[in-house]
Amino acid sequence: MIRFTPEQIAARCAQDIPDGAYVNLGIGMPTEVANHVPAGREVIYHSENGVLGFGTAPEPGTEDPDLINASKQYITMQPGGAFFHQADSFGMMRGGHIDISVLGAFQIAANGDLANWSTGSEIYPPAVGGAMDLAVGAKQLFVITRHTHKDGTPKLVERCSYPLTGASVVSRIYTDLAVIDITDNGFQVIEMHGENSLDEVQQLTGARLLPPA
Amino acid sequence: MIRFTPEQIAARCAQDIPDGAYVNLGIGMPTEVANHVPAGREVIYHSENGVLGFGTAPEPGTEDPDLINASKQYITMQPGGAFFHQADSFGMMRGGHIDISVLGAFQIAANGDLANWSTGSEIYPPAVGGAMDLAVGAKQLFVITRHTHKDGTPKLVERCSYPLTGASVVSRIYTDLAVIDITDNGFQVIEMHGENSLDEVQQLTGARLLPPA
Amino acid sequence: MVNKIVDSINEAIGPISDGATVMCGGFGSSGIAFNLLDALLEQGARELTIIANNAGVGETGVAKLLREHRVAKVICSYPRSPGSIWFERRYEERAIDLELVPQGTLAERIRAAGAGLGGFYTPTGYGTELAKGKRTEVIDGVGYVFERPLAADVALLKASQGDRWGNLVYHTTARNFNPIMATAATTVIAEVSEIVELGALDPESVVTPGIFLDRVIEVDQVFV
Amino acid sequence: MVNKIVDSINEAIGPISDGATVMCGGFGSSGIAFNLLDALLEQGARELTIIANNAGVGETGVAKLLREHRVAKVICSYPRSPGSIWFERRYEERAIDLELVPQGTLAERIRAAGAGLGGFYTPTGYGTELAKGKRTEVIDGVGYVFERPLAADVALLKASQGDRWGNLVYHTTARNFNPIMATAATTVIAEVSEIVELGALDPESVVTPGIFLDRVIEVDQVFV
Repeated sequence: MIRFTPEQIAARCAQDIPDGAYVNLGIGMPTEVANHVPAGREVIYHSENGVLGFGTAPEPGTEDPDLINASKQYITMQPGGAFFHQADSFGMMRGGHIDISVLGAFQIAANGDLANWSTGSEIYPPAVGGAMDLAVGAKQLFVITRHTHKDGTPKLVERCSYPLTGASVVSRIYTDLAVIDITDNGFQVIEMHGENSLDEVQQLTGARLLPPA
Repeated sequence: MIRFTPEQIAARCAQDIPDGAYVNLGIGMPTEVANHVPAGREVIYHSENGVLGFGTAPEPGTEDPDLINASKQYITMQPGGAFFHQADSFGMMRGGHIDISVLGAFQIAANGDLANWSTGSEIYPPAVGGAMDLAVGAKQLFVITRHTHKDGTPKLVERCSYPLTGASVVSRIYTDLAVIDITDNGFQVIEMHGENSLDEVQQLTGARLLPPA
Repeated sequence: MVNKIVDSINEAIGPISDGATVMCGGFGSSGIAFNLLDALLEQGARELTIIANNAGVGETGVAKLLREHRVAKVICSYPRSPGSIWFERRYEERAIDLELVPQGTLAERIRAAGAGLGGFYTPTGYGTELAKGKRTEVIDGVGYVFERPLAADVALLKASQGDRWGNLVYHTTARNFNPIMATAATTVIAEVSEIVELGALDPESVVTPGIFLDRVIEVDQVFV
Repeated sequence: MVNKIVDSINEAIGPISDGATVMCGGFGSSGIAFNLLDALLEQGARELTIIANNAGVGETGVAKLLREHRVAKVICSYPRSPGSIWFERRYEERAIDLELVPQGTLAERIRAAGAGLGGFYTPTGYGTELAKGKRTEVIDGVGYVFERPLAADVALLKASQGDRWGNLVYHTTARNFNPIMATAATTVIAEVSEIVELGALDPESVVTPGIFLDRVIEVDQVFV
């Protein structure tokens, strides 16, 4: 089977970020999406800690120690950027002003439920951060993830067993095997990478896949 | 009887504005209070339309047409002032950050109820503006008013007959006849102007006055 | 490329349907987008619901819309001002509906719509006529009124400077309702006295980030 | 004369009681008042409730308070970070209570306290574990969780510049929770890297008006 690398998944997702979009990229693999947006598109990035219009990582030695993104990485500003406080920042999310939020996932259910903040562990202290606000607020929520857990169990499932981040929130899923939309009828395959067949992908999926049109 | 002029009422009220107070002065007679605050006290004025730390009226010809107070009069800024939007401005009020609000009144009840926004007229369109927010939010609400309506009927009453601005909100009343606190026991006279007697003032008052201590 | 700057006032006002809800920035005569309001009059939409602090004075802005029978309803805190003759006339004629909202509640309802909240409890107006028919609740001994978010189809803003991303700064108390209305309408249009290059506005001082804006137009400011 | 500037860090932190609730500005390592947190440690108050986005990393700030057994409860959105060893240890020991709040809800609850609201409905967390035991309501087809305001006894802020009235500006993303916490505590204390003359800050650009501040102190900024 064709399995996209994380970079390839991010690059595929980046194709769907249109010119002029306001985009929030979650911690981890989603951050990689910014490196693959096609040339000529002007995308304005939002980070939950109160910034719009940030740019690439600073040259080593030029970091502003106060200026970071949600992943606590140093960033730079683009001309046209703006700072604001945390209540205004989350108002932007919840108020539907962010066009696209890209998040990772533990599980995605066929009805668009997302689980990505807690494995339900009793030992490990929980942390939610902005995940639930991001899940609920953006006009479109893209998930980028490997199709299965490391042990091969499906991440795309009929119903999430992990605690939910948000109910019926996901729009589209980019995995290492396929691009899949959430529809009223469940998981709708949009495209499969390389020569992957529906049967192959279906076997690694915990709920029914509708074939591409 | 000794009857204070509006200017004298405002001057008496101004004595009780302490150094360093954050003060919102309502439209009309309350605005006059600023002209009588004793020298040496630094008072920071708030106006509902999004400004703290404004100063006196501008010299004619130097007006900034955008820079006005709640009464729509041109103002100037003091060093240290700040602008903010209407939601933040009313957050300051409701959140209890304004030390003193000074308002006019149609009626004040012995339990601190205030009526100052509507006479209940069916003909005249109503307008409330910031009156209800000012009534509810400031740490102390001072009312400055003539003791009676022009026809001699009391403004200080057992229960307001006009529509309320706020329930149990008034702290102290400055009238042309006396200074009166709202207490758990009702109207408590703090001082009477000149040689006014309790009996004389009581006759012009619609609820029982407790004598000064 | 993101470019929210438009060249003509008619392009700025764009299509506005009959029956639309329109937020108008301003307090007194400060911070009102008079050019956009004139363009709205010319554009011709009728049966408008106007959300604003005041309801227009003289023959300007919202007063002109009222005079020309374009307004079905006004949602505001202080419609009656010296010179609000067209509001008063249409009100007396019962030609318009009025929803009177305490000013802080008006501001907070607009902010709530922009921030995606479902409603909030405010102490303002509790125990008064303006709370009649509304859900109330006593929480920890304080009485509150439940208020719902207030959104609009269009917001007409006045700012001092703007750039092609739609970032805005305001001048003194002309800020007033403009930044919160910027967050609460489907289409947000600002008239500015100056368009500046992207990057000319200090990111620390931008009051309205461009994310909220749809169109920006440079105009000669009008003061009345 | 209004003068909120104090000269010593001990005077700045002032008296803080055992059992006090303390808001700490910051996100990640940006915008944290490390000097004030050190002073709080030295001051000695115990059984503190800490309200912050994170729960400290390494041996700095809130982590030090946790290490020295000064903290009874943490209210935050993201306590677990690389290096949050003292939080994790105290959590595993069940020596502290944790109230986990989605970050936007945390911010909004703080703002609601500062703005005098009795609570609000947010869509965030609806249908999740973090809404368990909370009042929920479906309004116009959207599910919301009812959230209450969150206030504190003390707020410890970091800003870049301040004046004697307590006006503050921040530097880049060090702004984060600081301006909203400024509105929501009984006593509000800011460390700044520079005290400036009254009037030096542009009134258009002041982020936290001095009305919210009690004490301001100039410090050497600490970055970790």
